[in-house]
Amino acid sequence: MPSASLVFQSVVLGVLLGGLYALLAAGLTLYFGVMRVVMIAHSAFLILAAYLAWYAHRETGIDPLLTLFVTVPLFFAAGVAMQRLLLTRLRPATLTMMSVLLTFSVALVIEGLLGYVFSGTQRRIRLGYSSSSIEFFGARVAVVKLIAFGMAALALLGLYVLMKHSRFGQALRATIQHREAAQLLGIDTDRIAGYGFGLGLATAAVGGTALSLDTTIYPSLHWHWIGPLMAIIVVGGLGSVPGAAIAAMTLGMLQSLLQLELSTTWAQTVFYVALFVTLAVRPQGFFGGRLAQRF
Amino acid sequence: MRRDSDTLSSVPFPRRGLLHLGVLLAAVAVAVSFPSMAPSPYEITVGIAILNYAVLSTSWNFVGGFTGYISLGHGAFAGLGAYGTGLLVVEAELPPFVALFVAGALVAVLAVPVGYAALRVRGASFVIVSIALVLVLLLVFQSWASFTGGSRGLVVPRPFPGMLRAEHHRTFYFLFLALLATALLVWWAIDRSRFGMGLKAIREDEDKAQSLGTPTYTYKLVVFVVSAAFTALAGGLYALWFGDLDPVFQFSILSGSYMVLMALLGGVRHLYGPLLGAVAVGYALEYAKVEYGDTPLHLVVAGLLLGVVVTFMPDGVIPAVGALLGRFRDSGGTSIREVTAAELRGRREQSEGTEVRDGERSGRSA
Amino acid sequence: MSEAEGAPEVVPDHEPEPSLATTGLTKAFGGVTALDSATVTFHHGKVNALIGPNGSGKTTFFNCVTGMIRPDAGRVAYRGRDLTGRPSHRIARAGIGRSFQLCRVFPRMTVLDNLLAAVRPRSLAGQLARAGGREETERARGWLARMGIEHLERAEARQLSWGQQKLLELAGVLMSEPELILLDEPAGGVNPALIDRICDLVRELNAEGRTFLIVEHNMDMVMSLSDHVVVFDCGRPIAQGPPSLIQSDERVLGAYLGV
Amino acid sequence: MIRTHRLQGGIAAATLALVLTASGCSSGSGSQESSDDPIVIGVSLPLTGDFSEPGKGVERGYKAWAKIINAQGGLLGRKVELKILDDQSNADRVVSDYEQLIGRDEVDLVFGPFSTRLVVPSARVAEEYGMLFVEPAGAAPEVFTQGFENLFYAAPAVADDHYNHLAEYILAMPESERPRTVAYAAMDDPFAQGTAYGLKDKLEKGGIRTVADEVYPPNTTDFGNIAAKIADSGADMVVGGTQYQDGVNLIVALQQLDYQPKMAAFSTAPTEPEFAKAIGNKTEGILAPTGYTQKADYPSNKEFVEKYTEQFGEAPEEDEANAYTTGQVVAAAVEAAECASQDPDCQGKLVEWLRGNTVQTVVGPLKWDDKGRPQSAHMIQQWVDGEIQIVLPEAQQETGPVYPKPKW
Repeated sequence: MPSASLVFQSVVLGVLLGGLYALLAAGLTLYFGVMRVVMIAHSAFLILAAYLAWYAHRETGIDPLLTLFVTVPLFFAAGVAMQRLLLTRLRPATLTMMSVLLTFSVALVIEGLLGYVFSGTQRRIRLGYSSSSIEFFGARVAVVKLIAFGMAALALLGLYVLMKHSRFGQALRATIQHREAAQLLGIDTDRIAGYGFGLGLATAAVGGTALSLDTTIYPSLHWHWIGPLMAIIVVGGLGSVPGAAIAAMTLGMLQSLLQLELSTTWAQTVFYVALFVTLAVRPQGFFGGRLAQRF
Repeated sequence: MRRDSDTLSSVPFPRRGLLHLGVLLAAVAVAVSFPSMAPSPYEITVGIAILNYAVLSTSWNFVGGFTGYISLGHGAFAGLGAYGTGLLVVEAELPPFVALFVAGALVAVLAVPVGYAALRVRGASFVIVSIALVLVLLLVFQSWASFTGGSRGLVVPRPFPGMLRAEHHRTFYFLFLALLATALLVWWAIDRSRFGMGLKAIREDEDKAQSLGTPTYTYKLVVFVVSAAFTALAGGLYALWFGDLDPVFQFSILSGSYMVLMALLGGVRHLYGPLLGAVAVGYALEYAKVEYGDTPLHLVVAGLLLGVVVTFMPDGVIPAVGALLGRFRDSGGTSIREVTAAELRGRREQSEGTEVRDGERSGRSA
Repeated sequence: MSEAEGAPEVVPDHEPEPSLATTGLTKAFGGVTALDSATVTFHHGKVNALIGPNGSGKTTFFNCVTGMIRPDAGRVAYRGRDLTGRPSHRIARAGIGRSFQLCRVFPRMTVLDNLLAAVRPRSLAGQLARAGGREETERARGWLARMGIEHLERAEARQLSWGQQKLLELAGVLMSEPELILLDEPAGGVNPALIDRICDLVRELNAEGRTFLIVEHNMDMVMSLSDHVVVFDCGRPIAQGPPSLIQSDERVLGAYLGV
Repeated sequence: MIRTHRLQGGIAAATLALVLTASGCSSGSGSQESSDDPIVIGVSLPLTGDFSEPGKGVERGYKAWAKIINAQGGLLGRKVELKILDDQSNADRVVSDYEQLIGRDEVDLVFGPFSTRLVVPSARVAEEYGMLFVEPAGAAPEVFTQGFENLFYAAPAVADDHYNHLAEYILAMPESERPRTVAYAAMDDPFAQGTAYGLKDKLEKGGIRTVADEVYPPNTTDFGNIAAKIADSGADMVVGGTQYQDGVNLIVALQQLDYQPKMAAFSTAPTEPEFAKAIGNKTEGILAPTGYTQKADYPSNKEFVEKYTEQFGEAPEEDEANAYTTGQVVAAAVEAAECASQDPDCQGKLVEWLRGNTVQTVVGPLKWDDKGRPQSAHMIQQWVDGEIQIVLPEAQQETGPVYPKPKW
């Protein structure tokens, strides 16, 4: 039986991990919401952002957090471009299936190019505060993990405010809810979809930078992320940002706690078990809206 | 591009059948005589690799081609077939080829609950489940080391212990060829059946098909299971041939995506599409390895190829080439016998209807 | 039932045999109630019409009774048989065929295959049998001939004009041998000549024994064609009866004109 | 309709053409022996993919060996030529590579690839074609239990035995001083696990308790939870069955939790030149086994270090040294048997000679048991005063081991 302090430590780690999952899953949810697209390349962009942070740090020694000022706008633009130039080319009838393949191929290209440019070596940013930690009610929390969590939480909060309280956010939510109806209201849904896509990709930029602070990165790492993220958006209910956030926190915590009794590998299966159970029992997801019913 | 189902609506004339038969026999003759023409066992192993790809992508095409559901996780079934066969031989001490078919059957049974979860809701969830299946099986087969051997791998004993390596390759070449022939035959049989007609209707418009009385869910599930079983047989045969299994290589997203690439490249609506795609991609992979071996650019190439196929010729090369040839023949052709006067009139009517249809389409896509 | 089966049984006007009937059918999307406890009965052997302003729940009604979406509450019955919550292929097999508002055909199948895909084999052997046997091909050609599009049988459906696609869709529905045919805006986007053609077809097919339920905005068509009209507003029936009565009903005028 | 079947014919023809070109492009390098012909040595290495980093190290080692031996006039008076293929860290490819090298390219000799996962399948190909298979990287116990008769591991010891000197040292301590509890964490990889569990077996036999035993997959990037469990166990000693980056991550995660064991041993990572910087120079007292040291005074090692440094601009590490050792072992056998070709007699003679003889290499004199296991042991190094130094065995030590280890 694990000690109470270990359990508490795991809970803290679970929350920190869940925060990052929540941010990234929010991005995936946005793509799905606006375009009905499962964006396999999301985690590849995540790793790309982490590499950019690492590279900038290695070359110039600047703090990886500063790269956000470049990567966030860059990724936003890339998202808009991807939606406008690639996804709109696909036939609406087969959009969902073909977009998976298209984004999958984007992921392969990114992975291949990262491997080509930076080689397959595992990389890690070395910061002065890498191994420092602070005490938190008896649990030790690494400073870098705390920063990563803070970034994720801030980005999620920003996203929330944007979606709830801005005109753009309203248009975005309307587009997600009911595209035809949004069009009738005079919303340029194509443009909104593009921005929604850009916003989703921007979360990958934030997430990637956060990720680079505390973990090793390598080109094929994105496969390690995409599975849990997809499971999260299904469990949360496809298209529901709050659902994704709740599912992310829950599953992140579960994974962390399961590691107490199981090996790391077994603990990771919690995402997939949750995915299969959700689809078998409640295909629309546990926290989601009606969107999920037909997808 | 017309397929066998079109013969339904046309009067067959014998010359065409003979030509078809001739081409088929020639292809079979080449395939059968290949091992004896190969200068070294290495060429046979390349042949086996391509045949293996062909069986896998043809098996994939039972789901992808008929129903239009894209599975990125068929590598999971191949891996299960391989490990199932290996474990049945090692643990249950079944004879190798009995183990192969038992493993195929077990995977088919397992595919039922997977299909149940994956096919209940449409589209996106299916893809997600297919990818998740590979990832979770990788974790399970790595973790459950006491049973699967974990990352230490599983060694599958040779089915023909005394056989020299070259002879071993030759034997398996023919076994793979036989499996490919079976898969193609079954695909062809489904393609021309009412069951196949229902599946194709699902691919075109699932709601509509169901409203006409097609039990879409059952149909999808059945063809999913058939596809999984063939994929598992290919994986199992591979295990018997190759001998060394490692979860990392058996449960790989990349191998599943190659199946998709091959089938899509060749043309999912065509019986020989995946086969052609497998030959092309298999050959290209071999070439890329020799020419650009020491960089990860093969991933970039595969990604770009997949992207181009998806964006510009989602029906694959066969229809694209067919259309090109068709245009060529139309421009120079005076003897296009199959275009009747009535059809020409139909075409005129179509062009009149174009405007309306475009309006309709944008309406539907909205 | 096939076209050879002759005239419908004579049912006295005062006591119509029920065809499709719903009780308390309710469906809400998010906060919007599309169907609000709709109780309605249609008449067997007749041409029924369902009318109402945009957004009054007609299409949702169609989708609920054909199993495309699950109602939140209420029951659906066809000739006394409960069909509530059945999947749409079961409902099709119970003898109910439908067309779609924006006409749906299988775009990349040939015209003939579009019909052959509507054949419903009953046995396992039937499923595995080769599609397009002589009998069913003949039957399909018969329907195409009746629609006047037999010359297009080898064209892909997407190559057809809008009107031809409408006819093809109807032929496909007929191929699946329904007793009751639900048509969602059969005259939508169609030229007047074709509307007449469709009206004639409906009359002929009704005379051969098929029941129709038509959602339509073209009032001339509804009034000339139907025996029984149900008017929907805000997700529930507000009036029903023969066309002559409906035309003068105040509530109907109110619903349409906002009076 | 005619069109359709023309097309199908075309497809068949195209298939035929592709298959024929695939088979027609073989060009063997010839197997007749003459003193002008170079001796062609076939190798497949993971130059891309998961094992590419060590794979490239092994490639450098092989290249250094070929350059040095050619400068000395080659083998049996013939130049040696390496034919290196990339297996993309993939078992399918590695097998197909050796099929190609042996079958199509008809190389005279083969060297082994990198990583246990790739060694076993490729050794089987060589075995079945009757080729001698000396390999630089398959140290895990599984490699030697497959019944291979032509396989030899060109390094001092198999993975299980890497910590032998450390185990002896610990068990020789007085009971009151030695660590009482140990936490193990090993990557799910036959080599990495082999090192940790080899030590575990020996310590458990000596009565030292295991209080944590974690296995993590190779793709693990977040070690927070594993570190938490180890720290919570309060073990006196931590042993990591690690490769490079996971070792760094694990150590950083342990440091984040301020876990201070009395002894800490990790395989591979601490011997890498980047290590100290990677963990922020908090290296004090970390132990690691190594099979090679640049400072070893075996005659061939001085030449190797010097010429390698000249060729590549930096000193060789363990992977490079093991590859070089492979070359030395094969060369010794070839010189003794006076032949180098695929001829079964020749390969048989090579194998037989290695069975009964000792070879002088850059990692010391090597001889093998009947399964191909080398019979020497690894040295133990420790970070002392900001430098990694050999502490065990005593005969080779540069400084005495530090115990208990200072805080990190």
